[in-house]
Amino acid sequence: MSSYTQQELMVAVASREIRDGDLVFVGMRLPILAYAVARNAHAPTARGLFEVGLMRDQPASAFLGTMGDPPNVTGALWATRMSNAMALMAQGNVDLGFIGGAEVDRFGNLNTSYVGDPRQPSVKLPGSGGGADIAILSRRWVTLMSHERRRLVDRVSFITSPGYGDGTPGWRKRNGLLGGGPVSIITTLGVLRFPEGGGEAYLASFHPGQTVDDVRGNTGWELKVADDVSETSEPTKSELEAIRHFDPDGFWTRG
Amino acid sequence: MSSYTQQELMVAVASREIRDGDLVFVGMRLPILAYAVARNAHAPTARGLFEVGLMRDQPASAFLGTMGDPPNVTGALWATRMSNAMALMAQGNVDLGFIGGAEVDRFGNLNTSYVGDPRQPSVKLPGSGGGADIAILSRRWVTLMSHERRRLVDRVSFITSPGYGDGTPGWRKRNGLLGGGPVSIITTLGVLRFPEGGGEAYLASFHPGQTVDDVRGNTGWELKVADDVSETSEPTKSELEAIRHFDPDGFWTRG
Amino acid sequence: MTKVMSMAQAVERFVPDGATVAMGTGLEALIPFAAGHEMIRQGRRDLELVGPISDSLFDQLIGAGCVRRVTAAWVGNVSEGLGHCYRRACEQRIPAPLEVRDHSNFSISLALWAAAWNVPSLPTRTLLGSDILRTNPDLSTGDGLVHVKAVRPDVAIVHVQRADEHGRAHAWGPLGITEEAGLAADRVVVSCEELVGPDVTLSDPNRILFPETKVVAVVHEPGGAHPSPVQGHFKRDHAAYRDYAEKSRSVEGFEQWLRHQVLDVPDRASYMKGIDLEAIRITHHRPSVPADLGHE
Amino acid sequence: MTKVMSMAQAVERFVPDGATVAMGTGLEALIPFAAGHEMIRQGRRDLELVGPISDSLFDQLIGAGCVRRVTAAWVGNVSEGLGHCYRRACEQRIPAPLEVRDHSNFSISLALWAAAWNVPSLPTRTLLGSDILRTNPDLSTGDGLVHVKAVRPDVAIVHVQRADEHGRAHAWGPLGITEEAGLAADRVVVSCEELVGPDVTLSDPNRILFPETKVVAVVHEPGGAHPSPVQGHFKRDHAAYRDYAEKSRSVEGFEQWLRHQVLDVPDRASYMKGIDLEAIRITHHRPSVPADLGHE
Repeated sequence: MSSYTQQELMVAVASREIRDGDLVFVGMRLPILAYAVARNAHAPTARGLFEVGLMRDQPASAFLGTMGDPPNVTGALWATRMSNAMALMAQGNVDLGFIGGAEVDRFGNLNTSYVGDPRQPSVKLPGSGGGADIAILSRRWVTLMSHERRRLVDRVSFITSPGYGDGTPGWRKRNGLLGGGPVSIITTLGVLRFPEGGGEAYLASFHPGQTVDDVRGNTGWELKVADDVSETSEPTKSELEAIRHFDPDGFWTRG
Repeated sequence: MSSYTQQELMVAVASREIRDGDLVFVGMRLPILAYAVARNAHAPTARGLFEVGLMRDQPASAFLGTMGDPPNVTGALWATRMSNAMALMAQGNVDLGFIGGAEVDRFGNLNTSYVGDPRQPSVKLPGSGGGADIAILSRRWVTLMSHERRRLVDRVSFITSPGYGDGTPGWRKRNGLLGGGPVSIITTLGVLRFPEGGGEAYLASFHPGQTVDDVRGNTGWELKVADDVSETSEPTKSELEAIRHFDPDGFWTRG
Repeated sequence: MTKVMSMAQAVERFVPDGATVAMGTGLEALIPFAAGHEMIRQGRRDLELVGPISDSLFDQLIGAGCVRRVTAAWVGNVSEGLGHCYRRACEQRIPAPLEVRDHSNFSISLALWAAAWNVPSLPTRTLLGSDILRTNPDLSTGDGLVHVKAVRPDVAIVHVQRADEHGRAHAWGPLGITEEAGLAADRVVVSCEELVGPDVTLSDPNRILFPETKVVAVVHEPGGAHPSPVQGHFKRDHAAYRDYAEKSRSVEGFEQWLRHQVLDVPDRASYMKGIDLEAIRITHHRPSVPADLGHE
Repeated sequence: MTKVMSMAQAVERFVPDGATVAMGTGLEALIPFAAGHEMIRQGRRDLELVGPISDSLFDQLIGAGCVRRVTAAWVGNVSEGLGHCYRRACEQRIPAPLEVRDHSNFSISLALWAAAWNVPSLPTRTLLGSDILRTNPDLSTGDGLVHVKAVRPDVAIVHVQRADEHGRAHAWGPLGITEEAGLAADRVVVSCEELVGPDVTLSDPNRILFPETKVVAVVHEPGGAHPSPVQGHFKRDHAAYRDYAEKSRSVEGFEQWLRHQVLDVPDRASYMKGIDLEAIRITHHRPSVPADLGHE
């Protein structure tokens, strides 16, 4: 039994996507922790932008159940309207966004709306929230999700938040999408990445305890594998400390 | 010599255009006083909306050189952005607006932009400010100006703030203008009104000391005269008291 | 003339059957749950709900059968995940069929700004490439942009920290789409933690959310946003969301929850008696540094 | 890293020749005259000025020969009337020809919102029927609406009551088009009456005007808006506007005014020594009632 949970590993990996100085559009759940971890480690000047209408330069001092929780407001650099936060993203000022996914496909398109016919769905998912906005407008983005064959599918039936569309070169630019698109899919089993300029996801690393075959077997398409595929680096001691500081009861990371 | 100035008479007349309960888009100069007078007399629940981003339900407690002066902010019901004040007007929520004019024509169109060719004007006037917005979006509006032959012209060469356009029935509606248009032109010599539904201005009253011929002689077109044309009612004692209270040094009304 | 009334009166007078109602405009904070529960108690039907994510409030109204259409970016239970009533309505027409007009958070804001500025639509670069364009007839494309049709609520219902009897409302913390919802709506109903005098509200006119000409009712309703948080007053009651998520998983569970938390509760004051206030009350105060509105 | 610098440094670094500069966004209050005067002293040329009415600031910059184009709703001297330098530039090309892009107050706001939201234009019902549509190439019509092209300033310059060294600026009173100007601009230069600590600015994040990521310079410049008013600090100095109106009536008078009030004055502190501060200082304080930002 490992000394950390799947969620803690995912948070650590997600935090490494944040570069120092980034303006990060922080989504709900694990990304809130990822921002906190990065800010306390390798990205001390990264700022968080929250669609509810907040900007911060440090993690909240207490646990957050949502981005609108009071600790996220106290000490904020800006408390404003959502449309102002979106304005920054529409101008290309947001370096990195996080989106939670229900279903993703090989081209990084996310479905958080409908499984089946939208007029009579077999599953009605909650919808876009700010997901579509992030996917279209942020410079690069990352999704986090549970790695299951039914969730990583060849093609999603409904694109809520577009990745690289049909995968043809230049699809985003042709369709007028401002941002660069997804850079990685962080799952419970490994990390999928996209080639520079976009296209089809490939396996970049598998989490400790997993194998390439485990990951491929749980993926709904013939998953390509990087030549230099390796094991995902485990969370460091300081990453784990930070995660447990900001989620002391394991609300998001109890596994 | 009369016991009040031309400007004081104009303010009193303008104040009578304000109905109780009106939301008044208050322009600069005399209209600020007109709102104050009306609010203290026959229109106790009239509110003032100022494009700078203010709403009030009572006159400022001290003299205003501009609508942005500090006394206009203290006690305001709303201090906000200009675009929010404009939103109310765009929704048809503003009952009455005031616009200062440099040049007006028989159909109530105002020019505050260019005399002569806009590319090489003989006179460059300051421009629209909020005038065009008021003329197009408020339910009804009033202009105040000095009555001179060169200012009351047959047709303005440049329509900054549209009245009834070319005067043909339905011109405003055809051109998509939301509000009802001008209801009166209050000048230094008299009051011109427009027929219900718009069209050509006619003389409704002449100020004390003037005659119909005086007014027509100073008007740049063959001014129609109402059958019941009469002398403008003088400012009442309480109107004058209010005017002098809000403009104690006669900054706007010294004549 | 005072606009103060009870929530029952405000809902009775200003939220008729069939109304288009903007709620939950703060996303996760200041959600007007008390108003929603009163709408359920009064048996409202055929509402169109408009909001960004609304936390679990929309799910509750849908489960109670009040809703004909939802125009929103997200419906669920933010910290817990899926909205079970929303799923049942969409998937099984339980308790009734539901029309969904999908938005993103940005586009629902723009739909309200379009109404606030009284234009048919506003353009944006968001939603390009998203299938949301396929399902929502209020979204169209042209000139390489998405055109978001105006959404004009009949009424916007907001919960705020404090308001006076004339409807001047102060709220702070993140505002989500609250301002545009109030400006776009024909009318605004305000519920507040504190009913204060105009000396408080007018001391800071920049913090007044809406023109008072839009506000038709002020309800003094302490705890009216529970279980959502209210900066300076209440933390988020995470356990209440978890409890709702568990109970609402089945129709029977939801109906039991509804009876217990809404139908059998006459008003918000009674509801609050069932809440462990000491666990969620904010007691450490952090007053903002005042602005000086002096003019002389 | 602090963003505090002198006005001379801020103008030197962030207002190059040819820049598009939004100023005077408060209409009649908080006009950044100190910044404008420094731009004149540094001999800036070919600027495009963007603003609603700017009181007499634009007239001064035009008279000093700094301006190539003005994109505004109104240029003059609010309480005194016409802008004499503006007239001379338009009518006689003195001191230089001036291109004018006419707007209304509403449309210049929308031009900035279009830039803030990064769309080519925004639609509106204002300006329909106005000949302003004939003279400004940034305005077009279609579908029964006016389409206002985005205006993106290189820099917005604002004066506020207080700011901290990181650029978090608090302003109060009517805001005109200040917020959209800051959001639309690539960069924001802030001058302030009071330089305060983050404990003050962050105590009230709702009052922070702009994201600090936009702000590149903070200039502690008491009186930097004189003769325009600053709520809580200075009344409007009506006499100064009258004096400027009289002097600027002739080229010679303007040049004399310019030498005396701008060119021969090394900086704002020196300028303020020539002002009768006691006549305009606001001494009766009216602190706003604080908001409670507590969370625990």
